[in-house]
Amino acid sequence: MSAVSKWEKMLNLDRRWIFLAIGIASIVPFLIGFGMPISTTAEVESIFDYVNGLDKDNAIFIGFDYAPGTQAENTPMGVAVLRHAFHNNVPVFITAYQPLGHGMALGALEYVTNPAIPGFYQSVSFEEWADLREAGITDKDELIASWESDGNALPEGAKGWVFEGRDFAMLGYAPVFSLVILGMTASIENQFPQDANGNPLIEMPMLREHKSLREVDLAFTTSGSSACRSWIVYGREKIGLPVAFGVTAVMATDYYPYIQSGQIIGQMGGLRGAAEYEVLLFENGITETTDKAFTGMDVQSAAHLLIILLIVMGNIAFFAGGFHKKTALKGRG
Amino acid sequence: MKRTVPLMIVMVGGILMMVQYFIPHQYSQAVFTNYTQWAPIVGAFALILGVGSLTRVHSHKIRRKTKNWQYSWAVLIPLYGMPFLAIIWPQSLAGGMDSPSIFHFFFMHIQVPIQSTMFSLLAFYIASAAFRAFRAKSALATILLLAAVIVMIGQVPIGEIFGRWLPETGLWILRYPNLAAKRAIMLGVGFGILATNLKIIFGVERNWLGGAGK
Amino acid sequence: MYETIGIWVGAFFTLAIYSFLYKENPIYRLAEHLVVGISLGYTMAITYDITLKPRLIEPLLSGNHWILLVPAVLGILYITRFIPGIAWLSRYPIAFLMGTAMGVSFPLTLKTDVLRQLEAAMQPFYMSGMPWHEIFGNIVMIFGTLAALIYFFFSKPHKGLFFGTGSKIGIWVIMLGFGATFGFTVMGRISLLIGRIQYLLGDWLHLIE
Amino acid sequence: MRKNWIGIPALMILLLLPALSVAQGVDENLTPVDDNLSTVVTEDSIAATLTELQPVAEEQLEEPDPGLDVSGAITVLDKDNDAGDQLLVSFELPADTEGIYAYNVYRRIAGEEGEDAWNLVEVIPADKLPEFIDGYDPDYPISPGVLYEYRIASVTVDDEEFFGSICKAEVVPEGEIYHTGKTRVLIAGGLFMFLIFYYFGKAQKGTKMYLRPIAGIQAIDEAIGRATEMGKPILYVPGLSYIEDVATIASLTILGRVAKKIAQYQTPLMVPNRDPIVYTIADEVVKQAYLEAGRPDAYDPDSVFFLTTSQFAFVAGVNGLMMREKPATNFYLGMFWAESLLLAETGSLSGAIQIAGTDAVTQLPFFITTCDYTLIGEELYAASAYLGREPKQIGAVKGQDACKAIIMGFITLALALAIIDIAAGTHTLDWVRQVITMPIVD
Repeated sequence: MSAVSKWEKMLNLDRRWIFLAIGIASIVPFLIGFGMPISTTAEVESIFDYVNGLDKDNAIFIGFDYAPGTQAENTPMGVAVLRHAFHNNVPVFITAYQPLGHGMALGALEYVTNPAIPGFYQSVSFEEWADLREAGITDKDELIASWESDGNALPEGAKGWVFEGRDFAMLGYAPVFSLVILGMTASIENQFPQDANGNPLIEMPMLREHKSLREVDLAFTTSGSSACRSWIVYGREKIGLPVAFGVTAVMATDYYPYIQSGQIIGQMGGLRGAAEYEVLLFENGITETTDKAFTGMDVQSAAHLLIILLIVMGNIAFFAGGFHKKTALKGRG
Repeated sequence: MKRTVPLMIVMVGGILMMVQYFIPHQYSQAVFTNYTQWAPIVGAFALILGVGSLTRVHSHKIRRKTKNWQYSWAVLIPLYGMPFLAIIWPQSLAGGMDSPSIFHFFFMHIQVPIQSTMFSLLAFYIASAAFRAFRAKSALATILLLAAVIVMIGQVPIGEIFGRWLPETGLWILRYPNLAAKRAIMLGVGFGILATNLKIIFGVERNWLGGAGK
Repeated sequence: MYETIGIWVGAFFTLAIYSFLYKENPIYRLAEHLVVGISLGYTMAITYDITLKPRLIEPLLSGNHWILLVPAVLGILYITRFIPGIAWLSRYPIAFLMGTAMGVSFPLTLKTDVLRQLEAAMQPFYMSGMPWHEIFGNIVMIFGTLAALIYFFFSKPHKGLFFGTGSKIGIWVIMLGFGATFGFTVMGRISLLIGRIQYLLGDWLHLIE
Repeated sequence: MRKNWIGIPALMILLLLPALSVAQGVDENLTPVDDNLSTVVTEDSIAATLTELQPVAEEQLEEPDPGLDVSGAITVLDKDNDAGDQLLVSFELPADTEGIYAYNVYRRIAGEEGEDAWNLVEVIPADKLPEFIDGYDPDYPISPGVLYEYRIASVTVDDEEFFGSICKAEVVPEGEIYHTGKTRVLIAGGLFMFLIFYYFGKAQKGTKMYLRPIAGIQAIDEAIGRATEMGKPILYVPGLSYIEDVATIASLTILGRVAKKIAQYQTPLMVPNRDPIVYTIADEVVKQAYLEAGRPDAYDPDSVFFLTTSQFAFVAGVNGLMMREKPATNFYLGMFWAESLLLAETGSLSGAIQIAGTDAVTQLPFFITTCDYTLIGEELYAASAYLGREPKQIGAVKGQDACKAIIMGFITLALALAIIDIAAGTHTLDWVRQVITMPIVD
């Protein structure tokens, strides 16, 4: 009897001790920083290779289709692809499936163009380069040359210029977004007459060159819900728009059928997927360092080990204590 | 009027859009284009339901002074304050570094931290459940836990220390057996959704009518 | 300055939520209520700015899109939900959106989730040059899909070679799939915690990069 | 339930469409994959409806510079399966392509005059095929029934244009009334509708249909018995979702059955609710069950109660209940989110027998590892159909089963063909796959 009570005591341990343990396990690796290497998988490499094959004549969509709750997983994915596109001068249309995603998209764009963060891109707002645009200079290389000859110098540490309306357009949120995707297969401008900053899309060089989703080469959706499916159902199945997923780990396993059937090019699953993309960016010289997702993977290792340990210990206590006999049901399969 | 008309609207709308899919003709496309313009407008008004019921619940609490009624102000004030801020300061909606605003501040520095932290609480709960509840009580639960452990170690860098076979096995589980299970579920769920669609369109399933009086 | 205050406020609310792990308390409750109000308030403002203004109000004011009054009136009917006696009128916009959405999604769901999946399930399991683990994987995939479908088949008892063995293999495959989901869910939850710790230790305290 | 007949006209409308398309003279059934996206116009289709265009001599604009040759005849075809807003345009390459960087394709409405009427609708690089689909550009749409004229300019690297002759299209764009690329979806959709409504009708007529017993149901009965023996209450959580959710509806059906059994044994029951509407319905269900069991006197009005709408507060409330009342059996049936973990953890600590059931795939693993029995996904619906014997539910389960059987048949067929192909070196599977593969069309 006393043996049982010992196990029982162990199982009834105040859970705040476990909370403390997981707290410690997720802080300490940050302070030490192992930086363990990460190998990349085919699912992520295929997205990377695809984006890497694009240049200034192509265009992509990045959908920030998540709410703040899952930003830790989704934002690094969006940021990584955004940086990749900026590096290759691929114009990016930024959208959001839900209202709160609008704010997340703004946040990600701000992160990539914030001079305080290393490896940023200096953004030039739509009004600032209005003169050059009206003079018909829209090719990226010519644009940079003219812009710099006007006396603008690239700030120290910046990776390059990005021009609003040429390199990115913040379209943002629109309700019943699945229908918006459908509408954009005919015309992007009809669905978004203005961008989130009130600039008319019609004047944007990137829209002049890519008027509908037919002229867009990829839709990358980063999402924490089934919102990402809309891009397949309404974009891919209608006009063959190539789609790639960046989904939270919770959703990731559900979408493997889409990879095998070729409905999506590839998928980043959770923080690990984002870390892989960061590694690919780093290895290919597109960024100078890896970012938050990669640093997080050390903690992920420690926390996983702790949780596995807890499962094993819990099961030992459970079976050694004989608790399994108490609740056994005959009807159980 | 109360039940028949909505049921008719559902049926006519549903059949129309279904048939429309198969007709590329310009008249059919015109119907569809109109619909894509109308639906977001109608859909935008659906917010009224959420705002209305939230207002009702919390003003009720404040009036009745039920337990913890003071907190209801913490719901109602930002609920109406946010749109008000947006109206008096419209350009602030775009947010960004260039135009810091109270509106943007509330979202980025209150909403985002709270919501992401609430979700991260689950990390703690999962750890506690790992110790106290996840049991290999049956053969099936044992397979599940084993697969979970392999995938968990395989997905993190430390897994490579045990050798390449571990992450590879994890990926193999993901790519084949997992895919098979998820495809079967996807097909089953797909049929379920389709059957529900049909039932609603043809008025067999009417639960959605509930909650607005007979 | 703006950023600094923002990060301090954010850190305060982050800790407020974590205080719940120790014990429920008034600051947690305040944060919990605030988030409900702010998210809906934000949604209202964004919806007005991005949908109603450019798609309804501006075209109406420009004077030649009177037809848009139809969806507007339909939308406004939602308000009747809160007026006893005519609450049933709010069923009209719901019926419009639901009926049409289901009509639109029916053929598309059929195509994406059923026919395309069938197509992909019918791929040959062997092609010359495939490594053995891929061939084995493909065979597992085909039999696994079949078996899992048998498990969810309710018109026949799970007895005999086909249905009995099939459903047993099916549930094993399903369990492997759930194991993967389990592992990934744990990973996802930890990732969210990592995000917050990066915020607290990095953005706020500058202890890490 | 007179609504049943409504399916028939709808089905007829859908089935009429292919007939119409046949009347249109389109052979759609086994056409090889026609991908509308590809801008490749096959030689055959051009030959079929070739419209040689006569150069309009008097409108010859300028003599081409001898340095750059211009393209020859332009061919314009109406595109199939469109809304009359697309044309297939192709042209003959110049004999001498020396120095040509690209071709600018201009279009105007026939009969319009002046240079302003011309719109540049496409630029084709010299190394691409000289054909494209006109009408995708939202700025220069094509209207059905309008006659257009085209002309093509050869362009040098320096953007100098050398115009060819103007050609008038002989076809006008027209919309079609049936999309031939969607026949497979139509057949599948029609078949699905037929099966669902067929089993629906059958169930409604009262035909007895077999549903296999589900192991979970036995576990439910046993768990109720266990609670009775111990003299402890039973906790039943009907999910955290709303009444629209199929899982909630299924859960309420099972609740009726559980409550009936409980009424016979006179075991205390607790049903906490998160949604007010679900609460009212759950209350009615339990009351009705006690009445049917002949024990209306034993019904306790406080057994079904509304807790709170906030997700985590609801969990805290239920967990408190579990620790105080120590129920012998916990049922979690319906729709759950992240709270599944918290509920089941507390329940397992309190030593209760736990039976769960949900269609939320991401929560199922947690239920399976923490509960004694779990109804997985569709098993929940099937269990409710089995217990409720409601024609609506049984018909749906049977109809979906029939569809699954078809899917299984196809997969088995593919497997068999794959084996035959390996053994005999044939390509039968490829052929079958080509028949079922749907093109991407809009």
